[in-house]
Amino acid sequence: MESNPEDIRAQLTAAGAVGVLAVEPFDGAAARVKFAPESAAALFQVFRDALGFTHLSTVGGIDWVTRYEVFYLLWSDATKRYVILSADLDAKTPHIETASPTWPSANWHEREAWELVGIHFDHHPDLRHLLMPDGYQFHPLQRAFKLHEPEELEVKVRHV
Amino acid sequence: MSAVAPAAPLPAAPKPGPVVGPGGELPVVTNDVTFVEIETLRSREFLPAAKEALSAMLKEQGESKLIRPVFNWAGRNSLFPLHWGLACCAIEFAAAFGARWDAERFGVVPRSSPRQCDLLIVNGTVTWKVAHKLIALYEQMPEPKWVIAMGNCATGGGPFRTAYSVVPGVDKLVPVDVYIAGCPPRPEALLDGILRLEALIRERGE
Amino acid sequence: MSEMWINMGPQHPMTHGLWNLRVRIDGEMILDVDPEMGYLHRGIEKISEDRHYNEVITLMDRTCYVAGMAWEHLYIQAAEKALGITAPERAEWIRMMSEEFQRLASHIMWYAAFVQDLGLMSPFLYGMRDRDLILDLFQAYTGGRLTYEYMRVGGVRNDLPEGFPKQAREVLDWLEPRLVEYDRLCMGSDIFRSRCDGLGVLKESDCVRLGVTGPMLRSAGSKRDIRKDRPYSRYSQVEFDVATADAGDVTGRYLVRMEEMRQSIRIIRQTLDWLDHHPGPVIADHLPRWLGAPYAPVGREGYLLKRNYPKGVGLSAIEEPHGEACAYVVNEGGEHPYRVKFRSPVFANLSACSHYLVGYRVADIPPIMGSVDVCVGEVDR
Amino acid sequence: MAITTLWDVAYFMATALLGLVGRIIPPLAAPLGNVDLIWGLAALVFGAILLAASMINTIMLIWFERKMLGRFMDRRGAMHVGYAGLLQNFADGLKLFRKNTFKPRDADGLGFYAGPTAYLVTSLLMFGVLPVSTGWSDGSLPLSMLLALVIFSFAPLFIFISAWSSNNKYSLIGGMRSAAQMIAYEVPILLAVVAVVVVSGSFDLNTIVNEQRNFWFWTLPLTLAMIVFVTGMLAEMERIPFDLPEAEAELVEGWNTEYGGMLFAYFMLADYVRALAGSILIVLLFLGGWTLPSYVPAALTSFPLAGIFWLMLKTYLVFGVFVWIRAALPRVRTDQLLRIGWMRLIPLSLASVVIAAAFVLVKCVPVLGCVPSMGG
Amino acid sequence: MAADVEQKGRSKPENPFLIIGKPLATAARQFAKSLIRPSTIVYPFERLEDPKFREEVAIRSGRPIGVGQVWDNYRGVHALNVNTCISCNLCAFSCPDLCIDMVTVPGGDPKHPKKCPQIDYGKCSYCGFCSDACPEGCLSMTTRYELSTPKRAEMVYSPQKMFEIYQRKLPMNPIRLERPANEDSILLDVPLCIGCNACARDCPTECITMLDIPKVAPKPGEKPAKRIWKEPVINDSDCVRCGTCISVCPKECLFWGTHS
Repeated sequence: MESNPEDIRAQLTAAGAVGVLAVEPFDGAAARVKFAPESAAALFQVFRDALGFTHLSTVGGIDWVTRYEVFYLLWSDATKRYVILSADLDAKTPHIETASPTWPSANWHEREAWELVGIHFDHHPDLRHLLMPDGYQFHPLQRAFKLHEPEELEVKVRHV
Repeated sequence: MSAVAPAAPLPAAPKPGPVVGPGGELPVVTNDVTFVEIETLRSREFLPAAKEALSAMLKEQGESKLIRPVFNWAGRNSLFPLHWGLACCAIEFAAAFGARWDAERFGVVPRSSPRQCDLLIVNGTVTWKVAHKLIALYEQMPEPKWVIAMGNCATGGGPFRTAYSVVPGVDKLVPVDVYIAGCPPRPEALLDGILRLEALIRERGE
Repeated sequence: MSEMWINMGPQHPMTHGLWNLRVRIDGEMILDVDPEMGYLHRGIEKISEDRHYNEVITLMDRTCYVAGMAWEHLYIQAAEKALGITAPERAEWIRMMSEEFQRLASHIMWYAAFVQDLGLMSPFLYGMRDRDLILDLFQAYTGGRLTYEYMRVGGVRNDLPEGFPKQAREVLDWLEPRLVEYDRLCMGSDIFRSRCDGLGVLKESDCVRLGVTGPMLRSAGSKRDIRKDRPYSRYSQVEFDVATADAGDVTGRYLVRMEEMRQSIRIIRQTLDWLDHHPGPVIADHLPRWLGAPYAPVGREGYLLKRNYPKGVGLSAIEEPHGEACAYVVNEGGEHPYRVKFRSPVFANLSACSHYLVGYRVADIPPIMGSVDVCVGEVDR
Repeated sequence: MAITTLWDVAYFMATALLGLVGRIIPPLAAPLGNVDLIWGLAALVFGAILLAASMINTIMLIWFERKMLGRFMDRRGAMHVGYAGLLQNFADGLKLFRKNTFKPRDADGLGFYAGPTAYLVTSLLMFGVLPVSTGWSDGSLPLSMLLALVIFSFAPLFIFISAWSSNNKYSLIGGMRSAAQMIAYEVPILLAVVAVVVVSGSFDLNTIVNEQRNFWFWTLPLTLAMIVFVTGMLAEMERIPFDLPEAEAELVEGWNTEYGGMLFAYFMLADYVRALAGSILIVLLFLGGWTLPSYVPAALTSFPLAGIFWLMLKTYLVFGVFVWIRAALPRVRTDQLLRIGWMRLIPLSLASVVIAAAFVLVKCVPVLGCVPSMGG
Repeated sequence: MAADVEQKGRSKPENPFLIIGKPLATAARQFAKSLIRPSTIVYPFERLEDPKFREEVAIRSGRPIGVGQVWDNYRGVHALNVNTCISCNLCAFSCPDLCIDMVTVPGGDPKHPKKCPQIDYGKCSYCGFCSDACPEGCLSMTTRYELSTPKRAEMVYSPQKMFEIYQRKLPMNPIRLERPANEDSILLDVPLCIGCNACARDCPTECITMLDIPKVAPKPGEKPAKRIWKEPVINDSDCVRCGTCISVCPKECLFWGTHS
């Protein structure tokens, strides 16, 4: 339960992880690990194999307007704690290596993050729409996408 | 227009004009009129014929003062709703068929096939993705048929009406006979709505 | 007969919600499955960004409509962490009791739907009947049957009404023999056993790999339960056992859920005892204005931004009736949360469905998917 | 002339009708007095009465099931349409009659319409064969039991035809399951019936019933056969736990998924006609039909319509057992169903034949003072 | 610690002849029980909100039917006492679904028309935030839930309609939220205030008074400030914290805070 970034940092160093930018304390998790998106694939392996975070809870994205953030929530059965991985992505073409070879459960989470936030996951096995219909062109969870009250709207049914 | 066409500047700005997915599942936006394209295999064939047959039958019945009330009585006392759960209201819909409220008392028995139903109870949020399926189901039901919009999402989108994916009211897609307010309505409120529909059928003499 | 694809959904008695399972079959054998989600995608995460912190609660009840209390609890914990607020002790215990009641109600709902899929009609009605009693209790202290809007940032809306513990104990006394009855109806008959044994098997290693949590994971032998492993609320102060099974099949999931119901009753009895002897406030003393309703609105939109309010990020995880649920709330100092992200357990459990469906028969789909306990509201959000 | 049988009623009505016509149009009086003509008209009247009676009985059976199932499920069932919901099923039927009947575009026209019609008609034929009381049907059919079983086994053919012609995948799977299931369960049913034939020595249902006056003795050698027969009948009627062809959870409504309106009403009606006929068959073969054991007071069997009363009472009790099973048991799977049919029921039915034969050989075990008169 | 349910649950049925006996016996027992009185509520004639009926049924059937003795908590249709409504807007502000419109009702003076909430039940999610926020207790939720109508427009309840419901004296939701002990107050950013009187004019409870403040002589070299030399003083005990003054303040000089 207690945040313990030193332990994570020590373990990462021992495992020879590259691309770790910062290990911050985080309430409710062992640490929040900031990493460079280029070294994602290798780091995922380190976290799963060396640190024992075998379970990927979720993948999410945040639109910070000037940049995107992608975060991964991991859980370790052995030490019973969470850790958050987080990477800042470029605002123009946000993309990062997929985590689904490491954690197969990332498949659907990444599909969701791609379709709602607009973060592209490279080498994803099946990156297609999950929640919205095929061909939907917007990414609703981006800040620029605003909701508004529906006005009177006429719907016509057209048979094809 | 709801959020299907946000005015927001986006990195990959969509071209104006119809937005059609491969399955034709997206609402098409042109000049504030939303088309829902549906691909119904059977409905197109039988629908005109069905309407014709029904009107002929009703006309015939209209001449007979004896038969028409009998059929009206039968029709309103044996409403088979479609066994279809959309969202939260579906749980209360199920509870209404549970032991405590037992909607079967009124002859209301859910059937799984739309062919055997008279009543479409829209019990939950209708999204644009499911809109054309809803219309197809409605069209697969034989005449005469009725629609109850159960709960606020079906009535007017409810708390989700501002969302980009939600149809703000199922009356945009199919004609609604009775609205039931509630979020979700109690099972009693659903029964009340069904009784209201029965009264309505008697009133209209359908 | 040659192979064919059939669509099970979005209107199909098996789905228990709004999704489509596309199945490729050869005769009665399943060769491939392709779930199609999103028919109930209501943009809850997006709408939350336009709402005050307390107003998000109304969405939480509707996210998972069979486990509203659990989702309220999940969100409230994350929001409290993000805002730096702590709830009083009594409120925490009431929350814990509510969550366990919700688990009980959700599992009974699961039982009712699951046995109905197997063709057993009467347990469905028994289940709905007994669940209504729990909903009555909810109604007695929250005012709602499914949508409670009970928890608030910094506590809960109101204290338990007078006479509530007595009624709650009456209901628990009524439910305990009912659970035995449920077991007699299902495990007592050989037909049920032959329908469920050895179906939909998912081994523990596969569960972990595929992100499957909750009763599905525990039925495969794992003991992971957030309530034990990472105790939140006051779960460290109550006694209960984690139910596990070995086979990881439909029967195992059935047994785990039935045992969890008994454990829930055990926890509720302990919380009721605690609540009897510890009166106190149920909501924090001083709450900031930007929470929104019901503590008055904040006035003009956006005016808070020019003042310095604390920022923060809140992460919470609970053991929802379906599995591990997480919430991630980003507070950027405005009156609305900047980003809300939820982890739905059924989302992950369903994403693995090709692993536990392929190779079985068409007739096995209802029991297997029934044992997953699909709640589409939280999958699509 | 004392009117004691249905034939008498029909003959009386035919005579009266023709007499009336003869009275109105005197020149026709002589040709209308022809006995053959009266008998022919009497046969028509007989059929009409039988049809009406069986239909009303079937609808009451549905009501009975709904109410009883309701009590099993701790609820009330239909209760607001008519007194205690007695008119509910009539309302359902009328409504379905009014509903628009249609054919899906890609369905096969002939099969789509002919399937349900033939299904209903063949099911109704059962009532022409089953005797309901002494003299209440033509007792001159020496092989009436075989005929009844033959008519009963027409059903899978028509179900499969209508399922195939609906052009729906669920219907097709349901139809195939139905065919497989019914064929699998024909065999144990026939073997169980062989046991009955061995004991009674006759294929005539009237004789079989009359043999059962020694009621208690009858049940002893045939207990096993009865269990097999009832299980097989459950499968033939497609009721839980063997209602796989209509398994709601996986195959929306099974083979009648595409049917609505009156054609769907045909299916529903035919299902319950078969349930009624099957229950009557069980009563006739194993439970004494319209007779009571010989040691009960004569007053119980001597009031008017006593035979039909006892028969229907027993029938509804047997059907009540089916409802009880439906309330308490889940559905089995196709392979399990076939395994039960081929690997459990057939050996059991063979055993029942052997047991029955052994009893016939031993022949003279007096039970409760009854001396069996076996061998016909 | 972990309760392995595998061993307990998976044992084979003891008697092979009774493989279907247990469920049949259970169903039969339920049948016998419900022959006397099934747990069904014959809805239009028996209602759960009737406590007498609840007791009677519970005693007859021997099981807790409708246990919620505090059934009045149910959040149904609103009742509005138009007479005590102070038009503070709090209900409309606190509505998460934006289904409350403030509409003019007769009875106010022409300068300050009286506005009362009008609720669209096609949007309302029955969360009760509005009645919790209502400072006067004039908007509360009743136990009435039957709201089916064939017309969508009939689902918009005007203040008059809700007043009719109020006059019917239906059971009201008895749990009232207590206002927190030390609430935030409305504070004034004095240098920004121009003394325009907007807050005092629009305050629904009239708890704001404009007090004269001594004129400050302009510093040498500066023009005299264009300022009406009054500033609002808020009576905290009368204030209902509706935030109207904050909304109308043209200079954004009022804000939430504590006096300390």
